[in-house]
Amino acid sequence: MKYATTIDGKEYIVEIIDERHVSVDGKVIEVDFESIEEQPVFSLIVDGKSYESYVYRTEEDLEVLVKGRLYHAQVEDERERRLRAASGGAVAQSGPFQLKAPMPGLVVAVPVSEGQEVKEGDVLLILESMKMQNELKSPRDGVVGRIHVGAGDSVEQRQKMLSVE
Amino acid sequence: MKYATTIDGKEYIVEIIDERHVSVDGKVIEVDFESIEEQPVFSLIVDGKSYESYVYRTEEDLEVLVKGRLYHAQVEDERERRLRAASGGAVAQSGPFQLKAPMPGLVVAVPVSEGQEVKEGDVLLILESMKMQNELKSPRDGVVGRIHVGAGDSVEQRQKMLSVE
Amino acid sequence: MFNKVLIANRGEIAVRILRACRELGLKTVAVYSEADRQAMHVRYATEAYLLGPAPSNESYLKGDKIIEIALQSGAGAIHPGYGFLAERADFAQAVEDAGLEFIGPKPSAIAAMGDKAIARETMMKAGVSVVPGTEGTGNLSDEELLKLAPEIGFPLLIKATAGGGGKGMREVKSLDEMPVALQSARREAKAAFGDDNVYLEKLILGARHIEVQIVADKHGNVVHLNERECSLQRRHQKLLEESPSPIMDEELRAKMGEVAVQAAKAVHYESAGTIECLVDSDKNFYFLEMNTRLQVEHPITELVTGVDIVKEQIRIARGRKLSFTQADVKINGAAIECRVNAEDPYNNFMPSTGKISHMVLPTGPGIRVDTGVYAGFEITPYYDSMISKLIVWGETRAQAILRMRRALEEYKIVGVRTNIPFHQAMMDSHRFMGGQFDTRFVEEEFSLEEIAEGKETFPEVAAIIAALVTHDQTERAAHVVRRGDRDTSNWKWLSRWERLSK
Amino acid sequence: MFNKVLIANRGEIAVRILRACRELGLKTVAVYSEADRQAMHVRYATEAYLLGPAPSNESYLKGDKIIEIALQSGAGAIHPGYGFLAERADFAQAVEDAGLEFIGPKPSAIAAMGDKAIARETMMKAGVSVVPGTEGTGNLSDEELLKLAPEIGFPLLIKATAGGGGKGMREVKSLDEMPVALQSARREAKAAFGDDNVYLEKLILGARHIEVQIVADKHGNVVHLNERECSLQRRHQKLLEESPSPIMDEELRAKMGEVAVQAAKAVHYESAGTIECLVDSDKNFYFLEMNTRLQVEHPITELVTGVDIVKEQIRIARGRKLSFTQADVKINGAAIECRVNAEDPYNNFMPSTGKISHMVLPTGPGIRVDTGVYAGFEITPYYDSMISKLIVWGETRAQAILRMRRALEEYKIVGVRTNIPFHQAMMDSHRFMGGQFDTRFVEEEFSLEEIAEGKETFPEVAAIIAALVTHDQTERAAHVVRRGDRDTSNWKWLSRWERLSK
Repeated sequence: MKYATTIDGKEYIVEIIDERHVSVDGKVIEVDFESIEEQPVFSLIVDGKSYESYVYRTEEDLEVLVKGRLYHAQVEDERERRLRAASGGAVAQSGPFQLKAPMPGLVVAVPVSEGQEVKEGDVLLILESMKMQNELKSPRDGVVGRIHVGAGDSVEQRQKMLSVE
Repeated sequence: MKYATTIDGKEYIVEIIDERHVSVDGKVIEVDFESIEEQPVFSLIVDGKSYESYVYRTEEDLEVLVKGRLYHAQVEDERERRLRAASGGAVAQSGPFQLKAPMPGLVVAVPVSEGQEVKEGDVLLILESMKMQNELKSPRDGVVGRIHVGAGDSVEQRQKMLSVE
Repeated sequence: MFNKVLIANRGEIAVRILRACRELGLKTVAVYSEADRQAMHVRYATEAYLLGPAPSNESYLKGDKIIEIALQSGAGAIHPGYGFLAERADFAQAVEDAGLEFIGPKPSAIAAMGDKAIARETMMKAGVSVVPGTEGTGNLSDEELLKLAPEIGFPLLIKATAGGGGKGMREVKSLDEMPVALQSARREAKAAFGDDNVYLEKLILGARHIEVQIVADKHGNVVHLNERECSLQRRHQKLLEESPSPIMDEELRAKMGEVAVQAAKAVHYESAGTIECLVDSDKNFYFLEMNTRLQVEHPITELVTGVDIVKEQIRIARGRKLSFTQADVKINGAAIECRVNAEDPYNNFMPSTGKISHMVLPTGPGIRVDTGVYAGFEITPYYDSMISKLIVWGETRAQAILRMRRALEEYKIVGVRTNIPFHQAMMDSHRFMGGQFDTRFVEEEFSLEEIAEGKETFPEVAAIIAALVTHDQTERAAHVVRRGDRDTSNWKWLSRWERLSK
Repeated sequence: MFNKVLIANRGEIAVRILRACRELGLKTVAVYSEADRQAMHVRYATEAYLLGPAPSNESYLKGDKIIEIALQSGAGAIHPGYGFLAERADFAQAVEDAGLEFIGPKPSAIAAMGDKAIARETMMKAGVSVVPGTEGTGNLSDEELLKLAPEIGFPLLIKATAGGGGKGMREVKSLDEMPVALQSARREAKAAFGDDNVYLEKLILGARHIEVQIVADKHGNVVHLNERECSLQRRHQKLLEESPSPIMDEELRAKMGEVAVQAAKAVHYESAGTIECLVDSDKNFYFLEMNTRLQVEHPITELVTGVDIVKEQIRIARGRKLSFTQADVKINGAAIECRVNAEDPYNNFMPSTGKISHMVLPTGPGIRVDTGVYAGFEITPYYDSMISKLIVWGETRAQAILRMRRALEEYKIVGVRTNIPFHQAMMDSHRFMGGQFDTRFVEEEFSLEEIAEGKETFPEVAAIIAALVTHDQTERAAHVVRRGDRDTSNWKWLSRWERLSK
């Protein structure tokens, strides 16, 4: 199976040949890969070098932590890739941005109002959690859509709070 | 539900009244009992006193470790108890004793032979494991039955090695 | 004399104090909120009593209930730890009135040092320099503060009168910014301390935050245990401390130590306390505040002096004289503490909650971990994000840094994000290694990305791992569908993975 | 000078050495058997290479292969740890011949001290007392030994010439017992060392086992780091060590230290080594053997002297002079080490194998854990049962004992049985607290049951827990049947429980 793996913008074609071999951009490499006890912790030995890695799955990508550095990885298998190519290449990147609560907490303030124009980096909402006030910012320019919460509201993790269109 | 719980020979009648109450020999006690994260580790708060306990299940009984001391517990519910009473009280305690390997290892020596009389405490077999030679002794007087292994054999955990009848 | 102690706190500091009590042969009483039934301090204490629901003001801040529990359980003393009720003179007074020993200073000392304005006045009277500001002028209105600000000069800081830990603090560069900053500082102060009074203080640029630890017994003996360097902060929260400070020399240490001892004597101080100062680039030092309690970062002092500060607090509370004099206090090697917070350093240090599914602690020579969490414990949003402290000792500062590097690499916490990568980058920072930093370094000059630049990277390794993980998951998922869910191990793996990946 | 080190070992000592290398900025090479792919030393090293199948003689004892890996990976030095190849002069020689540095003494010193008979002769020539026995008389037959036995007198010990760690050792009370004892000692010696030669030694009653740590550089400087008390043994395996020894006085310490330094000089010793002695009740001491390697119990010396023995070994191998003199060596407080073995103290210390499903390490002030295992790691029957070492430091011996008590109570290992309850009982033993014990104490006078007597028991609490656990399991099982296996958490709980309970 071949996987197109993009690490921080650069693409690598990784083919899984068998349990002990992969190829990266056509170069065959012997690998010794172990998952450590039901955890997202992996041990990889390549060419004698020992790497330990954590892998986190987020909504957008896989985050791979190796030797204290975090790599953002997108992995597509061949079939997904063909489908995407057939559909014209571009994945739908637009649509409204939904601001969800990254953790349970208390809404301290919503310094924007519905219909207001915002720029990337503008503070949309202040959420208090773990005794800290956290400023949640807009990831892009746009117009504030529906606001579902107000100052003083308690929110659950992942609860939709507002959108930017 | 009532349980007849025998701790190191002494019997306690423990009734589970509800989530927060039990009675021990008729005396009602408020309990706060928590299982710690899928582990056989339990936290019990009774009357403000905090007890942490490990519970191991062996073939014969439950072993309960509390404050550095191990208690051997047999627990029977009412139904089991009635059944046992109806069947005449005594559970079948006889039958041959099967010596099983307590861990994987190498049989170093079998200093007894089939048909030999042995006393409680006599060495039946020497098993090497973890770089140690472990003497496995007879738990009672009897006669050695079938011997399934010989010096030099590797054995798996729980493998039957010999019996005493 | 008491032989049972109630610990009015949670988390790592509750565990730290429980341990000290154990090692002195004292019985212990824990108190806990509904969110903390499975917490280490509850499991670990001789006795444990429920306070109430998770929010602090319904549990750990309920002083009356805590005193009641102490009395009912027969505890003779209460140790407040830090935070919560630790610096509340009224609580200390209530404890005393109930006939219990408060393991800390007298209420009068807490009160004198607790109001920042009064504290600064006290210090100035004792001949100690303070940072220019509106100290000693009482509770001023916004109008008054706006009038006084230009006299102090910009940049300046708005600080909460009742404050601590950076809460209710705002930095202001010009008069224009002041009205908005005053409003938000007051709001935060109100929320955090129930008191919205603020004062102004000149911001000293290039300053280091250095504090002196003191211990004082009930017999008038006061000894200082040298300094701690605490300049590495983010949003006025300390992240990493070390002792000794790399900028310290014997002369300055003696001078600051002497002032700290004077300050403690000025308020008839008892127990352990800390005098916080700013030191400018010319090594002038200014009093900031006195913390009338045990400090988060006390372990680094313990490692270099050999004094167990918590045990010393308990001994003092039991009426014992200090067992050492100033001449006995030496500095042996160097110690560093990294505060491990449940925060994502790759996402603006956003707090992270969830269950710790797996944890490997760094161990071996020269490592100390003070923690209140374990694998299986749930990090809730109700309390502070600090989940543990990693403290190392080395023969020299360089050895301590190298040891901290290996300890951070060993420390594995899965289930919540932590700021461990931040500390790793700090240990690789040339500015940190050279000891050249001030209180603004973390926020203004430090970047995880920059430190990573020029270091060897492993994008190919990351690509291989990402592909293998994806492949394995796909295969396992297919496998499960084919075989049904009889195949326990795979099923479990997948289910756990899915939970973790959410 | 080398900057990459191969560690020819596994388990906690491999991790210990890896850590020291890291902290000196050296790269590391791990080697491992098929059973150890997931071991900490493999995950932790810069590089890792497979040696072969699980049995030691197909993996960790393959000296040639290890040297080959060192050469191929560019490692400039090999650290052998303890056990395995650590005291094999031929291996040390082969390492040297390959142009690599052996982090340990010269082959000649290992050879001189490795054969117990030659070692005793060497020591007698240097004027050191040895225990009466058949030393220096070469390899004797059973017949010859039976003849010599009455001259030495009973009780006596049969010991393996090539031995160590109690293997091939037998105690004999009379001539009648000797033939059987000789046979089993030779069999065990053959199995353990490939050499069935044995010798006889008078058994000194009431003796303490006390050893002196020395370090020597390549420039003729030898310094001793005081003694360790190692009398608490079972089947001649040390279980618990402390430093300093409770019976030591300054005069005896100076005398034994001087002898240890002389012994090291007599064989031109380099690196770290240990002189083991018996001390009788009149404080006469007799040389037993020299261990020409790092010792399991080295950490207690590190905690009281501040010297990092492993780093010192590496520095010495790099040609550096000792950075301290005898006068610099002080004793600071007291340290105790408990060896944590996967053994069931309630079942005749039977080894226990299996997967560690859950682990909570003791942490906080004064605690050090040297370990090679983690939650999820499988304990196999192929190697030693020692899975970790718990080491504590205290201002005084009493403080260290109290601290060890709380550390043992905190240490949770689930999945395999451990001897932690044994150590807990030892910390409660009045004989131990009083420092009144000899090498036979554990086997002949100590009992878990006796220590427990008179202490508060909690049978009712145990009964409640046993009933609640049984009730929960029954309920959960019923629940699962009723609801089907959609209910993940209960299902998982049960499945895990069943696995653990097997």
